[in-house]
Amino acid sequence: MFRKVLIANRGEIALRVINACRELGIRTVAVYSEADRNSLHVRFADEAICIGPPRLAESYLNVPAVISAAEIADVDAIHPGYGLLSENANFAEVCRASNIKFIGPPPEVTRLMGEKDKARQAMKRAHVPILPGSDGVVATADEALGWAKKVGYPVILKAKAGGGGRGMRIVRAPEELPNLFHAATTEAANAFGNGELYMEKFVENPRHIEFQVLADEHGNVRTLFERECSIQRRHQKLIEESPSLQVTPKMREEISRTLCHCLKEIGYQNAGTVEFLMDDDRQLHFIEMNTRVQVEHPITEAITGVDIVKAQLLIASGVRLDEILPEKLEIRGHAIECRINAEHPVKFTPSAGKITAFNVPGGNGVRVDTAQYAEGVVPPYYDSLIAKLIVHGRDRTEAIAKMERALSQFIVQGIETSIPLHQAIFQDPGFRAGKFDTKFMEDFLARTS
Amino acid sequence: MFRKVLIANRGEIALRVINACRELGIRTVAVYSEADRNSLHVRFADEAICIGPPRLAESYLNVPAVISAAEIADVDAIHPGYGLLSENANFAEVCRASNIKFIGPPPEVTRLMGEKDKARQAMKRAHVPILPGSDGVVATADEALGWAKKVGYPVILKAKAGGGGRGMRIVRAPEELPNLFHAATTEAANAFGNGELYMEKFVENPRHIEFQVLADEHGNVRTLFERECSIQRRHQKLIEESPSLQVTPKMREEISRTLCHCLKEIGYQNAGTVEFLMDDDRQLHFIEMNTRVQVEHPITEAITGVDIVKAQLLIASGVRLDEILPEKLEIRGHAIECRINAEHPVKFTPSAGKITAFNVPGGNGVRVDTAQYAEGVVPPYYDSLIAKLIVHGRDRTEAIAKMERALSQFIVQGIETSIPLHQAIFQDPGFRAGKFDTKFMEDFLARTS
Amino acid sequence: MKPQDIDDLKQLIEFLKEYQVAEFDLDRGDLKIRLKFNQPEASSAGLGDLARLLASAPHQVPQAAANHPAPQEAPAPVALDPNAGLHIVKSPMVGTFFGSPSPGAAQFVSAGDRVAKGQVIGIVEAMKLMNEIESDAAGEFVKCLVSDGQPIEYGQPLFSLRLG
Amino acid sequence: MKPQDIDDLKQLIEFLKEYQVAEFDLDRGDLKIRLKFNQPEASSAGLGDLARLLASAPHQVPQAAANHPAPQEAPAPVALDPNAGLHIVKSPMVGTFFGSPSPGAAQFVSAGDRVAKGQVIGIVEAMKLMNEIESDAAGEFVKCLVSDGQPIEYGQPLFSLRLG
Repeated sequence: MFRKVLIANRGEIALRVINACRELGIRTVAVYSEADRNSLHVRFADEAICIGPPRLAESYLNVPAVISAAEIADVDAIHPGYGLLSENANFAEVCRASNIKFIGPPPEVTRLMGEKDKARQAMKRAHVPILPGSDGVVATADEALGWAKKVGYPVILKAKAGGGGRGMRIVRAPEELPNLFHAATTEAANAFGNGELYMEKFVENPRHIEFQVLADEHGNVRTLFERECSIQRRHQKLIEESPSLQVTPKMREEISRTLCHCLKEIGYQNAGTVEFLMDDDRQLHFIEMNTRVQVEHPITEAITGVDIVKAQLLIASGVRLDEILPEKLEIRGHAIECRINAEHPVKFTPSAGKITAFNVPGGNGVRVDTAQYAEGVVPPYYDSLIAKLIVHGRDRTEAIAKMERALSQFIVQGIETSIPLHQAIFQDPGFRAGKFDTKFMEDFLARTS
Repeated sequence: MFRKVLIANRGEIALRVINACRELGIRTVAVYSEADRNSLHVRFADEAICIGPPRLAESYLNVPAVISAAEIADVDAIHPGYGLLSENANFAEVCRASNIKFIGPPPEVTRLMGEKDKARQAMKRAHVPILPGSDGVVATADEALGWAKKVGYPVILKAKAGGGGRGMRIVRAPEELPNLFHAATTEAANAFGNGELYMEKFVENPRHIEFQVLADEHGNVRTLFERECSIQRRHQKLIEESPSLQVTPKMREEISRTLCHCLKEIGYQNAGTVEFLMDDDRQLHFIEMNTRVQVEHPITEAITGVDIVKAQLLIASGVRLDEILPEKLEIRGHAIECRINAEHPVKFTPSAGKITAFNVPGGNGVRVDTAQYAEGVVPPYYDSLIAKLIVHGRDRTEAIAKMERALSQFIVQGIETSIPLHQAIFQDPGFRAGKFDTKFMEDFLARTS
Repeated sequence: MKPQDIDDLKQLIEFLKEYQVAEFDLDRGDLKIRLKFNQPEASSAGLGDLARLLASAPHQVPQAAANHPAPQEAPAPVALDPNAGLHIVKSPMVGTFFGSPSPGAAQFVSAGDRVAKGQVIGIVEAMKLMNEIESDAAGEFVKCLVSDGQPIEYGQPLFSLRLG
Repeated sequence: MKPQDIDDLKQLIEFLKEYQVAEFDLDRGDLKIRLKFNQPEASSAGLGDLARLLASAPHQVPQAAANHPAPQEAPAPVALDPNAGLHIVKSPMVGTFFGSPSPGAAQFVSAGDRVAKGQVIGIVEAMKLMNEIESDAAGEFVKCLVSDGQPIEYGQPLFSLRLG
């Protein structure tokens, strides 16, 4: 097992990793920007190193600064958390060159999954269901017209290097295609420095369902079932739950088997999440893979009893999956997570500032992951997620009741938070009945505004 | 199910019951003394009624005030929590007379269990193992000498109406007996208004092990396994865990079967805890039964997945046990609780006052039950328990690591707490190895002071 | 002092303010400066919001049963308090209030009545017992603050008197 | 007071503020200065202890690797700060400090040397690259605050200069 690990992240996920390390007896090194000097991840790490000024590019995204910190602290490994450097294959390569274990898949795999068209082809070869679409990159608008005819409208053009909705265009008719193709390629080139596009069949209002996987460094892969993440606004998830009401045991079993086979082929290692769209016919279609721990991993921890971050650390130190997971994994009860963001609950404007009062709910079946506290400051430079509220009940009804109870006891003063929005969503009959897809938030906001 | 429940308690257990009610859709009524006006149990109840000044006898122990509050709030039921009126059979009778359901066993059963000598005889008849001792009350010192000869020294004299260590005397030789008999009877008479004594064989440094039971109102009884509560100071438990390292599956099974049979005979209803001493030969001996929810119930909730307070509410509303519990109960992992008291960690003097900083630990497998908050006040009138920190790990080793991590992140400023004491206990090799009995704290304090 | 001195001083004070200096003394030859800034209330603004939130939370009077009149709101903040300057008799117990000895009977007291200390001015029913509420002071009865049949809690204001 | 005096005073206060001085008295010849900063703690008595606790938590410098000398403590409280009144050059990056161009070579600068703005006065090694640290001011070199081979973090004080 590692002796000392550097956590190249901030906020709740940095604290989450610190906790896992401490519970495994691993010494922890936090890095922080000047804006985070008084953060709990700094306070609760064994050591802490300031790596730069507040701006992300000069601190948390500053590879030389992070690596230097790792070197002066003499760590064995770096845990990247999510976001920031976690899916940066170059960073993983620098770690390797510096003889520091990067806790995640090898850079080659991260890179493959980062090139969305190639990931799609890899999944297709392994018989993971994918949406009809182009075989790899579509070079010209003319070529795109050919593919679109074959696939059938509507189609969606996506950036090969994509993410976050940029470089994407939905095309509903051939005459729209040339202009949209050029718009997408230009946007992709600006956003990612790579204008290459590929094409997929466009699914109207799908559900977003993802599978959690764990793979060791000895060729063993297991899935920890799925998460339902359709409650999102502009590709930002707000509420996640597990299991999904839409996934039958048979689907779960089949997708899991296919994924395990596929990821073994690819040489996947460590934790990862395979994202699918579910269409109206309840068919799942692969869209992309996230090669790191997911924000919403605690709901899977709740229903499986597996500590995913500890599993990451154990896997990266060479432990075999059968020593980490019980022989038989079962789904126990139902878990839901609300992402508590520092933002206006209606206008969605970020709300940085000092937290003047902070009461976190507790009690049976309630988990809070946060690095915030009364008198803490939410800096304006970073992600607005300030806490994750996770509940675990014997079934979805109990989990919903628990979440409503917990939300009402989660008091944050001094800044605006998304708590009132979450409370409103939990009142929605459609949400309560489990009848929703990725269009839910748009409709909900239109109805309630 | 009840429509509205009054919670005749304060602090963390009041909030615990409020949470269970809210999650079951039951309206809640808090009662409070003037000292608790700004307490979270008042804030988070649907309604709240001030029932008197700070002194316990004039507020929380004031039966007419509590019943009046229940009447004006028009509740269906009263949950008494633990302590206070929870084992007061007269209160349960007044509830019955007022047509308010008392959430607990019938007053006759509470009264039987309150008369320790009778409870002992009832258990004996049902073949629950008890310590050798007198058949009921010992009227005179002479009679006591006769019993002591039969039982064998050392013996212990206990108050029939006893509790909290008062009216107890250990007798190691016949010549000591007459004086100790008179001291005990006088103390018992002063403390409980009843000087009657009974006698038991005295076990040197036993372990304290207790079984959680649930009984419905249709004659069904189940046990939820045991808790190990030997880490105590002057009969005050400090740390509890479940399962006990000392209880084998066979013992667990046998004691459970006998208890279920016995409590069915007695007509027990609702939640209860049967306390045993374990001697050096690992034999369990019944000592007494607590006829209410226990402070340390959350560790049982953690390893069984059963919500004990919800079970209490469901049972009291007439639901059958097989609708509340899964068919097969299993022990999952290991849970430990630390009672965080507002007291000096070395001198044990109570520490009332204003809490100036309050950071509760969170994350995977950590539960905090508390009604305290930053800027909250610990009044000098009541019990010093301000929070319960419960951890749940896959095994005892993980639970210990988790507790150490969580204790280090539990920050309370403004008052003294037992957190440093807990941290020191968790460093103790004997504790870590599970090698301890009820003398542990005495030895530990002697060693460390 | 020359304009330049004043300017300098202004600049100095601005500077001191910016740096949140509370007090400042300077004594040099014939120049003495002593300066002390107001303690801004703002410095503690926003602290301890939770405690204040709780302290100011609306007092949740129990929902009246079907046959009870709707409960009154908790007393308004002091500035608007119509009872300002009056003596308030509070309830010594939880229960249901009655202003007359029996249904239909005359009220124990009416506005303008002289009330003696110890005089019965109301009843609180608790557990079927009628508990007489005595005035804890002598004076002119101004107003009953609760209505007949209203559930009341310990310490709840019942009557206002003008002392004397 | 001369402009120079004001400037001096400002610099003093800036300095005091930076070092969180609460009160300050000076009595030197004919000059007496007494100064007291706003204590945010005092006005809000006891509030926000956690934030303060964090702000005042000892700065955890990384444990040096085996071949590194023990890291220095974070700067001592102001009252004892030997750097009072001096200009501090801080590290622009994380890495390992060296005071000479190569092992065994002479130090870039020694106490008493005149240092020009932009002059190289040390090296921070980061990811095997030697990054020259230039002085961001001109003045007299007083002291190097870190030792050779010491791990340093962003913003860590490296040198003190007497400006001018």
